[in-house]
Amino acid sequence: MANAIGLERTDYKGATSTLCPGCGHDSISNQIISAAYDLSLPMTQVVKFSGIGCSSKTPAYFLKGSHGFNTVHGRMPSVATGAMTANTDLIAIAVSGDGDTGSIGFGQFKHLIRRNVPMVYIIENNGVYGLTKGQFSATSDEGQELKYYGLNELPALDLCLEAIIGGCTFVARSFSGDSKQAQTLIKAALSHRGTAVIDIISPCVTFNNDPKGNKSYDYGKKNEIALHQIDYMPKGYVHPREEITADYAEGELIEVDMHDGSTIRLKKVDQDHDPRNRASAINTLEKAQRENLFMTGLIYYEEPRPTFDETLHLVDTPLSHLQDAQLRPSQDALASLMQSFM
Amino acid sequence: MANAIGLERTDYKGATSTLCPGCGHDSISNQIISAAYDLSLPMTQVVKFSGIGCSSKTPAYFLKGSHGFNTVHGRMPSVATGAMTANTDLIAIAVSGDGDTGSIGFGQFKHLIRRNVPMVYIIENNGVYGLTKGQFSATSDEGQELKYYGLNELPALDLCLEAIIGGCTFVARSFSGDSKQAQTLIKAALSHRGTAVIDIISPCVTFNNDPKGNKSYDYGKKNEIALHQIDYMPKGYVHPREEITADYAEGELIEVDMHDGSTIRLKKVDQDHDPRNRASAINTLEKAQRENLFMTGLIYYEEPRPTFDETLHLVDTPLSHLQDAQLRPSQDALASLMQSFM
Amino acid sequence: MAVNIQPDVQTQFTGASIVNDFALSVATKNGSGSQTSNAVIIRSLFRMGIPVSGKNLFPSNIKGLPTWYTIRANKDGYIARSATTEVAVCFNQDTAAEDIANLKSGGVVVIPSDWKWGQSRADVTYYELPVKELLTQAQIGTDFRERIANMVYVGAVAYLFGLPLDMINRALLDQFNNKAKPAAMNYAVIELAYNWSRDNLVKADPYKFETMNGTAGKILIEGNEASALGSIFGGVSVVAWYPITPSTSLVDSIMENLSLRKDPETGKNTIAIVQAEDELAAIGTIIGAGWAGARSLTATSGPGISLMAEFTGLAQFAEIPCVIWDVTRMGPSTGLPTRTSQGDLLFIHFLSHGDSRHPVLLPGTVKECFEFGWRALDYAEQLQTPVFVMSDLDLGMNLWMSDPFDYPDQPIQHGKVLDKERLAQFLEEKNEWMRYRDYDGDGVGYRTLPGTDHPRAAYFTRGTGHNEAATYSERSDDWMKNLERLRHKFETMRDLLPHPIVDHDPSKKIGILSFGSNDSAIIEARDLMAANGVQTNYMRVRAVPFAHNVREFVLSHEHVYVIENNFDGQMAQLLRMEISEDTRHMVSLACGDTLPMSAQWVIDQIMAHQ
Amino acid sequence: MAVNIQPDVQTQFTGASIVNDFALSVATKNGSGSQTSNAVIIRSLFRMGIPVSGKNLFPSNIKGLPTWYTIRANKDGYIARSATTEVAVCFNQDTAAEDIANLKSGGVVVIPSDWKWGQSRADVTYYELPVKELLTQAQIGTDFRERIANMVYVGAVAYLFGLPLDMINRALLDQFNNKAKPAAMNYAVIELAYNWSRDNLVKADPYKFETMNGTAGKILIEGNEASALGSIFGGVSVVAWYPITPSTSLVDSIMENLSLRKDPETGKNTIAIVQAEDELAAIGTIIGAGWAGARSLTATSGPGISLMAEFTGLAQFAEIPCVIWDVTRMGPSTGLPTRTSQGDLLFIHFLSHGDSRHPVLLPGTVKECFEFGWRALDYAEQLQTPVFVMSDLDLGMNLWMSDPFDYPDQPIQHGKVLDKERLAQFLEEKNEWMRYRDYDGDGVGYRTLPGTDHPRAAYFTRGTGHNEAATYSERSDDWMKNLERLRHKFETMRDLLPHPIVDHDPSKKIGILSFGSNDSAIIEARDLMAANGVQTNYMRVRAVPFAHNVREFVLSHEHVYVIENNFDGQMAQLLRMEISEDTRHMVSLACGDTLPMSAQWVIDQIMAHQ
Ligand SMILES: Cc1ncc(C[n+]2csc(CCOP(=O)(O)OP(=O)(O)O)c2C)c(N)n1
Ligand SMILES: Cc1ncc(C[n+]2csc(CCOP(=O)(O)OP(=O)(O)O)c2C)c(N)n1
Ligand code: SF4
Ligand code: SF4
Ligand SMILES: [Mg+2]
Ligand SMILES: [Mg+2]
Repeated sequence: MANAIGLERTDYKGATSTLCPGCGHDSISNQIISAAYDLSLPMTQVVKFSGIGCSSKTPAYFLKGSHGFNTVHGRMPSVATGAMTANTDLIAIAVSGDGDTGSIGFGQFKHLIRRNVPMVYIIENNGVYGLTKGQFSATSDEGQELKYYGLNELPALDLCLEAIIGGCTFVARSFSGDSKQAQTLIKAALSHRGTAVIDIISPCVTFNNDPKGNKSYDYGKKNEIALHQIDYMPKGYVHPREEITADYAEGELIEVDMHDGSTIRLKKVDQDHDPRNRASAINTLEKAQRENLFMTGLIYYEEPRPTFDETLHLVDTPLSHLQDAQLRPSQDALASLMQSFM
Repeated sequence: MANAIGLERTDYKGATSTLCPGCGHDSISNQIISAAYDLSLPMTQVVKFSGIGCSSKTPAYFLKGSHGFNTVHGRMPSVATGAMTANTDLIAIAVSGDGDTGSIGFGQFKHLIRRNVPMVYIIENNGVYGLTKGQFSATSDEGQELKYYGLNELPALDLCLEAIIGGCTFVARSFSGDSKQAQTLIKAALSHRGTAVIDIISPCVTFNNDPKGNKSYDYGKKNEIALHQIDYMPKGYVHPREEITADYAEGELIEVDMHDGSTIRLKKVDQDHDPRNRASAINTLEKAQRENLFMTGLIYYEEPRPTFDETLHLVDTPLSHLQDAQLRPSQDALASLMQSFM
Repeated sequence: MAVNIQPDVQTQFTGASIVNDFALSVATKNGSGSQTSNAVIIRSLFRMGIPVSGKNLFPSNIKGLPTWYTIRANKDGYIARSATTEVAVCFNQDTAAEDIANLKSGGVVVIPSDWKWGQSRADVTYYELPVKELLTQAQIGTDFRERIANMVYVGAVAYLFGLPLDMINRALLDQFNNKAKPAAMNYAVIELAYNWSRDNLVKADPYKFETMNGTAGKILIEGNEASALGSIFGGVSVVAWYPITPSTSLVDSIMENLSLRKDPETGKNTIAIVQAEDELAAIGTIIGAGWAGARSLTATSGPGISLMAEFTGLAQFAEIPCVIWDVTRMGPSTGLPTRTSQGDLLFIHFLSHGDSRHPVLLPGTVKECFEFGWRALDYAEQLQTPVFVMSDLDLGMNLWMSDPFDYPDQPIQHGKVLDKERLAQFLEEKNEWMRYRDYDGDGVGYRTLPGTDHPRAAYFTRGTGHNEAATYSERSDDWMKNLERLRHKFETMRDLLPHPIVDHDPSKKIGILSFGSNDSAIIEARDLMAANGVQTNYMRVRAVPFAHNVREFVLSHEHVYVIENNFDGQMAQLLRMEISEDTRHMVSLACGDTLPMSAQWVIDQIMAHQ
Repeated sequence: MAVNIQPDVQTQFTGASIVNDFALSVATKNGSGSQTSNAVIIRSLFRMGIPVSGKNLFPSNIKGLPTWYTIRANKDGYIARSATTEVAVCFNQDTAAEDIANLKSGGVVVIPSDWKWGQSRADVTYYELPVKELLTQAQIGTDFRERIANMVYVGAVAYLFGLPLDMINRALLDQFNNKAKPAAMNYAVIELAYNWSRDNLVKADPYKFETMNGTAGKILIEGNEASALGSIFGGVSVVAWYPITPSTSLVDSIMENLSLRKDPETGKNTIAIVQAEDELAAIGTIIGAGWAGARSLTATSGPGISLMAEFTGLAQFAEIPCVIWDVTRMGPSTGLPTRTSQGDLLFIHFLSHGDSRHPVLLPGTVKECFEFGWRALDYAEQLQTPVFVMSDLDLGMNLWMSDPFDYPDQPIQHGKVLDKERLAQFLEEKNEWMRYRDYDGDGVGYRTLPGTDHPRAAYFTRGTGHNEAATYSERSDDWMKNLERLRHKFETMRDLLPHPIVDHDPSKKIGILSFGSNDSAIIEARDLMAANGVQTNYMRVRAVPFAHNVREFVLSHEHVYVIENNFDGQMAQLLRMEISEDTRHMVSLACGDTLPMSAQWVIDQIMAHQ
């Protein structure tokens, strides 16, 4: 069935995946495809970015109608920063891995967030280096064992916590096995103005899928605790909001209005969690870490602060499309300059 | 007057500083000198590390009797990691700047902390790049203006918060103008097992000392809020603790026992702050950030977790001092190996 | 040596048979577990005394993409990649058609019977195997099927070309390090396929394996493991790395062999293995370790080398020992991570800005991987500088036949380190000690280690300008003096580092100059050319900067062919840089086709210019 | 032209006076504000029509260390660093003794009267100034004293050597961009010192400034500002950088001149200036920007270049336009951040692992800094590759006299970009579009920009192996084809990039080959040698890879001297790499003494070999 701009879901696909059958990353590609299709994203306006890794290969496997850039290991954020500065009309979807983001790329990840470059930044987090065959990454859980590389005695980085502390205004966690939630979060992220980070636990079925491990598929299926039931309502979604909200007691329902007019609706499940409260977001993550709970959902949302391009005070025309007359000052300008040096 | 190992304070000095007269960094060098002298540190066992910057020049200006390594910009943590792995008997004092740590070196800083490499890591934080003449750094305050480089529209990184989130077990903030506190914190840090981070606000009198700026000397003098009055009592410090504590009401006095037998005593001033409580430490920093308060003191302390070398399960003799017999397996060992490949 | 229990094969083949001289290429899907079956075949051949080599052509992916494993058996002991394939085991439907097309005329195809592979060729022999049926017969559970399917071709190959089953069984047990159960399960399938082949296939090709005596006392090993062992016997004590193909297995095998370096009582390690967060951190760590007195190394490949540029300059200029293994892969950029190349030579020699140059060792055999493994750590401390060792994917990740490795013929060299006592003595004799003064005329100063309990042991290490006393200096004369000493140290390297291996008969007019893993292809090519009346001399360079006889070799021939496996002919460029005489007789033959070099390529190239 | 209102100086000097042909060196402490006073002197001379150049020798620190500013006045228009100093203004007690010692015999010392400077020399003239007293007289507050003390020597120098006060006053006003108050305060002191000198000093030396007509229509500017302006007129739209000496002032002056690129209505910027967190991020940012269609550049120096190695390989292999200015400083490592060198040439040309090579532009004058500033951005888009421009600290941070810059003589070149319409048309004509296919035989393909609203505009950019259609490929043939095209692109550069400036008279036997900021020293040296009967030809190379006539030039001389300001003679090495003929007649003359090159050094070196 065609979406609002007349495209089928298959139009949003990419080349066939070369990942291992069952790899969590492939599910995420599908969730991106579905989200883009549902939102009727114009592919020619979308750019895909990634670093290096199995996860970073995936942009080739979705949205074939969009330009993509598979950059270098861990330094994709800077490339995205440049591209989004050059052309502020673009919609950016970035995919990275836990090694790409948490190990080699950690500095760039944190600085991207600090700058608030507008883009969706998805971490396909399997707690391991897939493409190089199973070494520990900075998000591998302390005490975790791997067949070949043995015991990990270092603490895991919590990329969501790092994002919040770093000033990110949209921070979510999900599970590749939870299609609906992941999809909804991706849509919401695409509606956000600024850097939106989604840390998606995405099992590596080849190197880190032992049910005992926190990043395994079985573990996720068994232990995922959704912080809320989440729905995304595109701009112009019609029905009297009051009615709905009326059914819910105080705090049972949270509605977040995104700057593009869409709305995220969070229905309480059993956790009390208001993503609009920074302290509670941090405490939720700290608790999850302490008690080893796998909590997913929209963890933190903040009124968008200025995006990076806004802090640069650029003309409205994207820099990539300036006329030569705007790019080169006049002959007179040069002449009077020369005078000033005489 | 000579200390326990018969050295004068001047013995702990280094070459004469080439920094600007009045630079906060010079005060910190003096505080390090005093701390080392008071603790009777054996200089030949100490190593000094730094990156590049005015701050990073200072290791040449203290403890001339210690080996020092002025490495490259932002990547000193990895060099220190290697040295402290090679010789676990060394005592490490590292000095860095806010640019060196927060900008180019942020990834290495976070990974150093994650590994918990045993060392004192001092950030001489002036919110500016001194040596390159006054550009903004990642800790420059949002909204801050500089004569030449104008307005900074990006949020400041809070290196203490980053350290805590990253798993650091000793996190303090101080002010180069508060000698006693800084000195005491340096002593305490030297008694800690693991990475101890001290973020010392240290005004750049040449490029960032406008009283309006949060990193200026005047601002610090006027606005410093000490979280507590701090005292350091070396190992074997004698007098009946009870007596003292008796004088203080619940929570008025906190005593922290360091693994080397020394004790840190925190007397409440007017803030309620228990550095042993992670949540409260985070909240204190968040509050300081929100309300723009300049709070100093021991912000967070945690029972030491395993240091990096411990996770490597090394022999007791430092690797740097292994006998050749320990370094090279026997002729037989090779012979039987070769057999296994036939 | 086991006896050949080969049953007489019923054959309709009449012509002369080709024994122990052909290449068998197995095409499968990556991650299907064919390593095991291929290893079983190659090890069995090795045990039969047949000289073998194995070339693994695998994709940069974990599962599903095409992969080829080519086993070359050669009675004359040539172990380079063979340009032709005689036997194609087509167990990957995606590539079957092309694999068959590439087959040498008169070749053999072993393929599952239920597959389509397009046009069948009249000039090759097909053996079709009922894989599915055999697996069902063997009652293999679905989750094992894919892996064990590979055992079917092992059985068929064993029968068709004459691999004794007992050999195979032994090799299997080794593979599963003597775990009887999995070995048995696999063996059952092999035997089944073997018997089925015996009962159903009629041998119609000339290719045969026969027991011989070509591998007695030899070992079979991958270069990266040899490098790892060399480093372990060289006393490496700090290893910092960041995973990257094809260097990963070097550090892996240091871990696997860590037992060699555990304290017998405590079981604790005398090697610290640090997985860094990236290559900048990896080299920073070994620099810190080298500075503090450890013997340190890192292993990486192209992209990692690029990230190590700044730190390499620091180590060279601050004069800190450490060893960097560059197991090269095909670049530029991320390039082809699983294809071989020698493309980093120029870059690592000149790594880092501002008049930086570094010693590069160039092992050409697994034996040299071991030897340079320990020597590099000695050189680093003797020269107080980062020492690069450039291996490559072919040398590092493929199996090579070799003589066993020799135990180091000299004690560990720590170079000029002044401990407490030596420093006292030095001060006694010289009344001074300056870290960067050239006391011995070799450009290398004396260093102390942090922690040395002597009041005058301390000095300050920096990447900024300094004088002999290691104090900061911006003076032109201090700078010049220091750089002149460093240049002198560079000259010292020419004698110290491994000299070329030379076969030079003045009466021959053609010289071949090469380095690294091309050795096997060149040896083979020289023999073949000689057999055809083309006599050549051969110099294999083993280090940069060049020993003094390199120049002579180039200038003393009418024709010199510089043979290397990269795209720009980097060795030839380095040679020209150093030789100002006319070198128009020197031809750069650079392959860079992503594959290990073959003798055929060498011959074709040289003949095209003769 | 202002008239010379110089009063007649009372003099006891009898010999012939030396007019407009000497070097005046001012020694002060860093951060003492002497830039202003020195600028006032040099600008006044320039306005007097006297050809001048200023060389700033400053320490890598902010306050207190020794710094020297040498102003050379030369009636013949030679602006290279002069090897000798005739007048030493010793306003730094720490260096006074050495400054005086280094003075040319017959020279002049201007020094505060209350200083000790060790042995006084009989062969130099001393003028002592009562600095303290004069400042007290002028009632200068303590916090201004240090800065304003420098105005005392301005006044004295003005009197002693003949700088009209009105000139000085004008220059002062410029310095304080017409803020009357500070200008007046400083002028008062200058006048005071001037008058004091008139009343108390007896001129006893031959050195004089006199108004002439040597600077009419000329400008005085620093190379980095010229580069910045060139980039601005070249249409740069994204600048990403990380501060590092000596490149910082290049980006600073882009900021200072941003008004040239603000939208007249909104006042908004058409240039984004991104201060990155390090150099990896800086180059990553300009690569992303270049990929998305911006004209992007970064400016850095040695250590930054080292950190850009990996990304440079990506940009070259994925074929993304961007410009990298390397304003070189003395290395290896952190080296001497405030001393000049040309030591990055080899490294940037071969930057990144695996057969990477890049175009490098080599501006030799501030005029070329401007010209290459805009051309580099054109080349980058025309060649779809990172283009390096190698300036240096001397060229970039010192003041140079030059003809005014010419407005670009051609419209902005965007190279082969297919927007929506052009893509449609392309598909129309060719029935296909493959990103990496060589349609025009120049090795350069056609690219589309992200955001192009055409269903077939998208392609996937990667640093891994790819075929012409930009699809991932591990095939040997795809790889080879791609690298052969890239090599072809490399050859295309030889014609496209700026050709050498050549002065070649076949009758002359000696050829000088050089590049970059050495130009002024070589021009001067050639004239002097010619005057002494040594005739030379001169080729100044302006880009690597070399134009075809470079080879010819080298081979067509009996002696060729390759003159460069680094330690290893990198240009000579590059030349040898490319020229296989006998080049023993080519001598590498590499200076690398941390200072700008002087004509004297050039002459001494060449003569030593003639
Ligand atoms: C500079 C550099 N170093 C190392 C590598 C090798 N490498 C490729 S992917 C990867 C790790 C990928 O891990 P992650 O980001 O978690 O992705 P995953 O494969 O697990 O999805 C590494 C180390 C590289 N490509 N570049
Ligand atoms: C790779 C590299 N990039 C840039 C520089 C130039 N640089 C030297 S110090 C410095 C910043 C120092 O700032 P900070 O760490 O805050 O130290 P401070 O001078 O303020 O004490 C920079 C950018 C360098 N030395 N190396
Ligand atoms: S190795 Fe792991 S991460 Fe990579 S494709 Fe396979 S399952 Fe996915
Ligand atoms: S510039 Fe600033 S940081 Fe540097 S020495 Fe001067 S005052 Fe200190
Ligand atoms: Mg991963
Ligand atoms: Mg700073």
